[in-house]
Amino acid sequence: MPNFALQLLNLLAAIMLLITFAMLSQRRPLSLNRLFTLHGVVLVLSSLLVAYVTGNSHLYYSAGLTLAIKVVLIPWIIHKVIIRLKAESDVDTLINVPTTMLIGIVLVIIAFNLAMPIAQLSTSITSGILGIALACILLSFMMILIRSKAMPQVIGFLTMENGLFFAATAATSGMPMIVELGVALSVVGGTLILGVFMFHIREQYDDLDIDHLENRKED
Amino acid sequence: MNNLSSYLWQILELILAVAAAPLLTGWVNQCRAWLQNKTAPSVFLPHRTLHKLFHKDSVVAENASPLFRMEPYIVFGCMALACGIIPTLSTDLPLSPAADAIALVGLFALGRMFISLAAVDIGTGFGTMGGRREMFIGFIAEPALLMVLFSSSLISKSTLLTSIVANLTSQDLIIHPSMAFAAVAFVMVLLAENARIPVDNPATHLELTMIHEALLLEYSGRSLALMEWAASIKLLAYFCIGIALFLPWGISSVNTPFALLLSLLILTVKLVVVGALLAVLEIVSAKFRIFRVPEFLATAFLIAVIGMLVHFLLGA
Amino acid sequence: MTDLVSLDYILLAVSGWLIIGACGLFAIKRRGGISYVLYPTGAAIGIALCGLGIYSALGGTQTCILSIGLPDLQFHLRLDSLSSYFLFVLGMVSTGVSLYSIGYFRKEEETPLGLICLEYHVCLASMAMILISDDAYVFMVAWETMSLTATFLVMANHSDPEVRYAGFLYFLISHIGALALLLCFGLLQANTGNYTFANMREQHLDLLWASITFFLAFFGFGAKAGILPLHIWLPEAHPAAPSPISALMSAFVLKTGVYGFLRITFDLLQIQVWWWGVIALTVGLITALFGVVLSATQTDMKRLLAYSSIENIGLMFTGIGLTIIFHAYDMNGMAALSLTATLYHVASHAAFKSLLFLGTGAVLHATGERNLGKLGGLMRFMPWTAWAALIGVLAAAGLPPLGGFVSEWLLIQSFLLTPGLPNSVLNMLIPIVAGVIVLVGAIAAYVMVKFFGVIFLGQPREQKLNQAHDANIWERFGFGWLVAACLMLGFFPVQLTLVIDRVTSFLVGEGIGTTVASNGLLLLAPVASHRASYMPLVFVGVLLACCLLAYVLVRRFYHGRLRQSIPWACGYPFQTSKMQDTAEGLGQPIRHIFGNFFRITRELPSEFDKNPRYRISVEDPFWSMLYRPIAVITEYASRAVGMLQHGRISIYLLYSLATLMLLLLVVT
Amino acid sequence: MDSLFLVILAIPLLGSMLMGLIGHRELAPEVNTGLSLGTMIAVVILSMEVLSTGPSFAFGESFHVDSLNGLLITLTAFVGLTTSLFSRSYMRVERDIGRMTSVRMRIYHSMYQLFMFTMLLALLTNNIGILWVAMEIATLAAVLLVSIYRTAAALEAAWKYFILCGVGISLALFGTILIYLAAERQLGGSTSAFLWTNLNAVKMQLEPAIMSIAFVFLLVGYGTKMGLVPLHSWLADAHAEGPTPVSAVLSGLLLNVALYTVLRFKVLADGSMQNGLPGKMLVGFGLITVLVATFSLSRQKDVKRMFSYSSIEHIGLMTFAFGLGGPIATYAGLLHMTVHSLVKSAIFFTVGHACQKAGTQIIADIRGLVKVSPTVGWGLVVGSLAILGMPPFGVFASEFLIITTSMQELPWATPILLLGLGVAFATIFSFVQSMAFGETTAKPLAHPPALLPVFIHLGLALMLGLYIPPYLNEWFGQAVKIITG
Repeated sequence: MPNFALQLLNLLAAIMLLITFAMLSQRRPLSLNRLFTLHGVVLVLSSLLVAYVTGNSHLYYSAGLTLAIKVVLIPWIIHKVIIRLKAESDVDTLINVPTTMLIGIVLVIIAFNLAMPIAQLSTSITSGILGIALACILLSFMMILIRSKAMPQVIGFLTMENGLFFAATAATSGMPMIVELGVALSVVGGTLILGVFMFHIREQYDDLDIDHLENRKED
Repeated sequence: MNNLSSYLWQILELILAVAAAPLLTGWVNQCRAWLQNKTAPSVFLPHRTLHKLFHKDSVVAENASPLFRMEPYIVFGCMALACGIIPTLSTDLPLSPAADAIALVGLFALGRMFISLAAVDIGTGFGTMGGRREMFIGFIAEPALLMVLFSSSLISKSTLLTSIVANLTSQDLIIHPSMAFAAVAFVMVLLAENARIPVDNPATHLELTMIHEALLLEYSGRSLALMEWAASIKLLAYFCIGIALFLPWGISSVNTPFALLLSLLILTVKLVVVGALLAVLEIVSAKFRIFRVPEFLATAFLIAVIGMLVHFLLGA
Repeated sequence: MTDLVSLDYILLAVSGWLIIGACGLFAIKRRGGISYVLYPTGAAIGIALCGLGIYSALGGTQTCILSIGLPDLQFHLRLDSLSSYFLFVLGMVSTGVSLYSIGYFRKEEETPLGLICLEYHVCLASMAMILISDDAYVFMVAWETMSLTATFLVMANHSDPEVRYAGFLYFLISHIGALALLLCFGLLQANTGNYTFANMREQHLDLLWASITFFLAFFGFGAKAGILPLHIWLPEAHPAAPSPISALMSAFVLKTGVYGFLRITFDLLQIQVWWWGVIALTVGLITALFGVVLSATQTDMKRLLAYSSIENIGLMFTGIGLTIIFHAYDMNGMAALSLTATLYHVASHAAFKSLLFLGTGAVLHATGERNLGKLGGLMRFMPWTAWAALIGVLAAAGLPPLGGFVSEWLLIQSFLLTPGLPNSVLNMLIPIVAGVIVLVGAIAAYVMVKFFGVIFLGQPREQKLNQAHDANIWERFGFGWLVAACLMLGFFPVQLTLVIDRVTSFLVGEGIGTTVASNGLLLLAPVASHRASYMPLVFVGVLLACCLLAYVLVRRFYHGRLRQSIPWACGYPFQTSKMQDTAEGLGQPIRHIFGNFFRITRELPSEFDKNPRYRISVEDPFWSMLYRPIAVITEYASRAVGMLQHGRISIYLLYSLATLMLLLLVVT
Repeated sequence: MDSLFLVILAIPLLGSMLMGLIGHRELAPEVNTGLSLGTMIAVVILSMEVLSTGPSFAFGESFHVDSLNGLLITLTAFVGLTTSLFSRSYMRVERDIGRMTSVRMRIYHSMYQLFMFTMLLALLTNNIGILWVAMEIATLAAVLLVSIYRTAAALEAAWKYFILCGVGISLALFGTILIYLAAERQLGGSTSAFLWTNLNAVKMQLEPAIMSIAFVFLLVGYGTKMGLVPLHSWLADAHAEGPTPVSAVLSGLLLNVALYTVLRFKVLADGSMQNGLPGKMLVGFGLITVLVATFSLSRQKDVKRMFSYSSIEHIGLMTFAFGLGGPIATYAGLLHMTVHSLVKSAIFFTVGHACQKAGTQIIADIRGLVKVSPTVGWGLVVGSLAILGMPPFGVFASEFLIITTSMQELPWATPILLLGLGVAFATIFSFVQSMAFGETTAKPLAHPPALLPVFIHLGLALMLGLYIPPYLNEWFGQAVKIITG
């Protein structure tokens, strides 16, 4: 694999990580959604690049699929839902942003340390990519964890899926088509269901505040 | 040796003991009277009393159960049997293996149980109280008595009174310190079991303090007579147990008329002496409150235990 | 095999009981069928088992394997003298109880009669299975089935919360015991992975593990038998259950604990250590004393009997403890003697305690009262019950010439023999223990006077008692059988001793049978005829002779005139039935002496009281000492765990993240 | 062979579409039962063949059945069938009391079939990627089923279920990717690197460093669906708020499937790591799970919630057993899996009827079941006793084996287990007793309760406790060989 392409891939990975951090700190749902779209775009680019480099034809399909779902469909749905539910207002995080950042950095370090041995052993093209993918996953995990509203949690969840996809394509130079299809399918299904859910939650308590969803507990 | 004659002698002894039992009571009362500077009644007063009672109508409470009616006979039977088991004159008794010392205690307990049940039966306040106290004293006295029997059976390796006696008489005179303790304990138990001062006053009818009298309260006529008789047999039985345990010398081991006559004399002497001693004991001591009695008997128990420990420590 | 050996017959009996139970379930509402067909059949099986037990106890050991159970651990069954003896006792008790049940289970209990019939017979069958089981699995299965059915029987009248509570308590404690037993078996097989008893007999555990096993067994079986401080369920469960059930439980369910303890201590464990015996003896003794003292203070007739069962179980464990001590110093002759005493007591207690419980059942049906304070004078209205109860009472009081006395006598004899022990401290202490045993026996007599006197004698304390009706004919049959058992046990000790001889020689290697037999069939001389002897028949004969003689003579002397009148009572007028001594009153001396055995709460009326009431309640101290703290601790733990379930989804996610990180840390 | 697989998977899949259309009709429940019956028959035929001819593949190598998943598909199809029987009367009552609209009936029936489909797919597929997809879809279906009442509680439960299991399952996907990474070298970067059979063949060469990390991700991921403590937080809510048939299948089947998945990966991880670490992890999880679950029991007020905690406890026991490894423990684990599914679903059946009678799920308000309807009451009592490990039911057999084995393998763990069992016993029995006995105010139902399933299940459990038929024993034995390798 040409050195240049590798650097390009690393660059994309870095951008991805950056976007994830941005999402971690982003308060406004709509812009969060835009960032998510951007995230998707980077994902598409990276898989195109890998496809081009490895000449692995089905990765083109998977890139197209990702474009369709993660860049067009899902952001659109989310946008609609946000507008419909008037959930544009700021979402305050449970932990303040600087702390979040610090924890995020810690997570990144952990991720890299975890990925290092694997990457060395792996035959495939990448070294740091896997680490970044894992970092994205952990960061979005974190994002779900610290948001107090339903919508950002969903977005965080989807970002996690992105991270996984990135790991799948970039790190392993593409999983078999059937699997990716299944994964994509389930992601769409999930998003749809979540969309429906939002409305139900909204019906129950007229906002999307997660605090309402904390009544089932051992008292 | 279980030939016919021994059976005959057995029966003879039994009858003799039963018949002579009231004499002992009479004797003790006589001594008491003397010691109290009263004019003493005759020794035969108890016999006369029995005779008189037997000739009276007996009045039975209308709500008395059959148990109440049967009870005097049962108690009398128990005490008589006891006399048959205890070696009074000779140790060659065909009846003695029927029950050893422990069974003897059981026998007395049987009698006590029936007495108390009968007392409870009529359902008057005093009767139930008496029954309660009787059982209550009984269950503290029994362990003490058993401890006494233990320490003597430890020496002679047997719980059969006859073989204890045989054992003690056969060997030449050894002082068993443990027996001293046992003797003291036994006397205390004897006082309690036979309703003597300081535990109970056979002469009083002050309702709240009486035990033995409260049990007989509802009996009259022949039943009362039987009960009183049984009581004096019991006293005799206890004396004989004591004698058998602590001064067995003179109890013959064979059933020849001469030997028996001799031992009868010796026994009489012993009884006279012991009876007098009992009287003295009763005179010098005052009656306890009912709840001092447990302490009294507990002391007896402990003394017996100490006796046994002494037996072990001195390595007999 | 072509000809049936007795083990097969016993399996037949077991399956017979199971079938009867099933029929009961199908005929669930047909009272007549259940009463007049099923229970009598069950009783017949009981009689058969009784005979079989004796027969096979004298016969040899038999084993067989049923091809059911776990694939690598099928049902192993074994019939040896120990199990045969207990089978005999089971047969004896169950016959009486079944006969009685024919008459007892007439009016609809809250549980349908058919269901009770099912549970009752399955309980019997499972107990028989316990006795013949020869591997851990079938033992546990039978064991738990017994607890299960017993629990449901206890809860037969479940609308009363106290009854439900009692059932729960019983089930819980016996299940905890069962868990201990599971551990115990796990240790016994010593990592061979083979759970047959045969294999366990092969294993030789070292002292530490043997001791742990022993104490696990002590705990587990003690929980079933009602050893302190695990007795707590017993005084709750017995009053709650219908009387035949209380009878069965007290008479045999408790005994299964004794059986299991004997089985493990002397059969499966290859070593005995003297201090095990000391501990068993001490605990047993405390149990006995505690039980009898508390029973003396009870005011509920069935609670009173329940505590007295605790006392008797205590005596049995004392005997076992002594046996262990003797066996550990391989003085097997004496071990045999004390073991004989214990086993004899198993039988006699089974007989008289079931008799007494059945008696309370009749009283309960006649009056609907369990509270001694509301009974009295029933001997006039229900003579059959009263006389039967009288026999039971005499036996329970340990008085000659009945069964209870023989066992106590043997026990005391074995204590008298301790001076032979090589351990001087024990030599000095154990005779004192004998003293305590006599004390227990004497207090038991006191308790029995209280029981019989307050229920059957005196004047009725309530108006309604005058309508009390006596036990019906079938119930009388039940009484009759058990009365006969009590008398037999009292009159023919030698014969039963000869049976027990096989058991002891199987367990401790020696028996007193030869010595006993050498003195003829009338004289019971456990050691030697010159050391101690007891001839019940002669005893009774002479006693009766004396009584009759006295009777006849008095009548000859004297015209049989007799006057009826109101009680004299020292001439005090207006003595009502309320002035009789109450149950509390009869408990008073005991409370006075053993005050620190229990928690007493008094309610003394103040002098300005309009209607003054004096109330005193005696509580089992172990509640506050042991059980409440445990409950509190568990409660605390569960609250702490509850904190985990916080409701916040972020917290939950944090859990997963933390877990993930932790595990990653572990693997790298 | 292919056709058989096709039938097994097609019936529920098409069934769910069909039900989506007609699920609200009067006869829909019967159709639902019919579909499950069809699946059942096909599955039985398949597993018979497996028993006779041994493991086999279909559609190339993408589907694979051996005695392990043969056992589980049979169990799944069977419990699915009985549950559909139960839900006939249950759901009718629900509709009568207006908790189910016709739309919801359609969703319910369709999702029920879809749920069955995903589980069968997850069990039958040989491709760990597809396995993941199946689990994901199962989650989605379950979410819809749990949230079907649309109450606040139901929504919350479903939401938590979705988020927690979604996150979990994503972690599992990462684990799957890692395994793919590890397998690439031996099997080349194609579908073949995803096939469990191939992976199993080369498990010795798989890179331990990667496999260990992968196994952690998979364990945490699928462990969330198993309800291992501390990943269990969703489980009680989901069981309590959904319709009872759903609780039954969640407890009885989904947990098994998740456990099965973990087992498959444990086989691989054991093969490559060779240090028994996976087993240790499972043991640890098992112990913690048992303890926490049992101690949580006593604070429950909702009966379904309580029994879901008991499910957690039993999953913990199974995990512990499989963690111990070794033929006996594994055998016990499988046996426990089977018996627990049977008994627990039976319990949920009775609980469902009980709650409908009493009109509440609050334990304190349910009283005297044996009086108002003896069969339901005694069914509940007997079922709970069975689940508490009372002989002679099968649960006791498996627990006996587990405990006795652990006494040899890990003596220190045994008292902990027993403590847990004791506490569970005390709590559950006291609750059940208070529900079954005593006075009552409950009223009889419009539709007769479906108690046939209950007694079939309990009967089977009873049989397994007293007598395990040889062929079944043989079957278990083969499955054990697969797991222990």
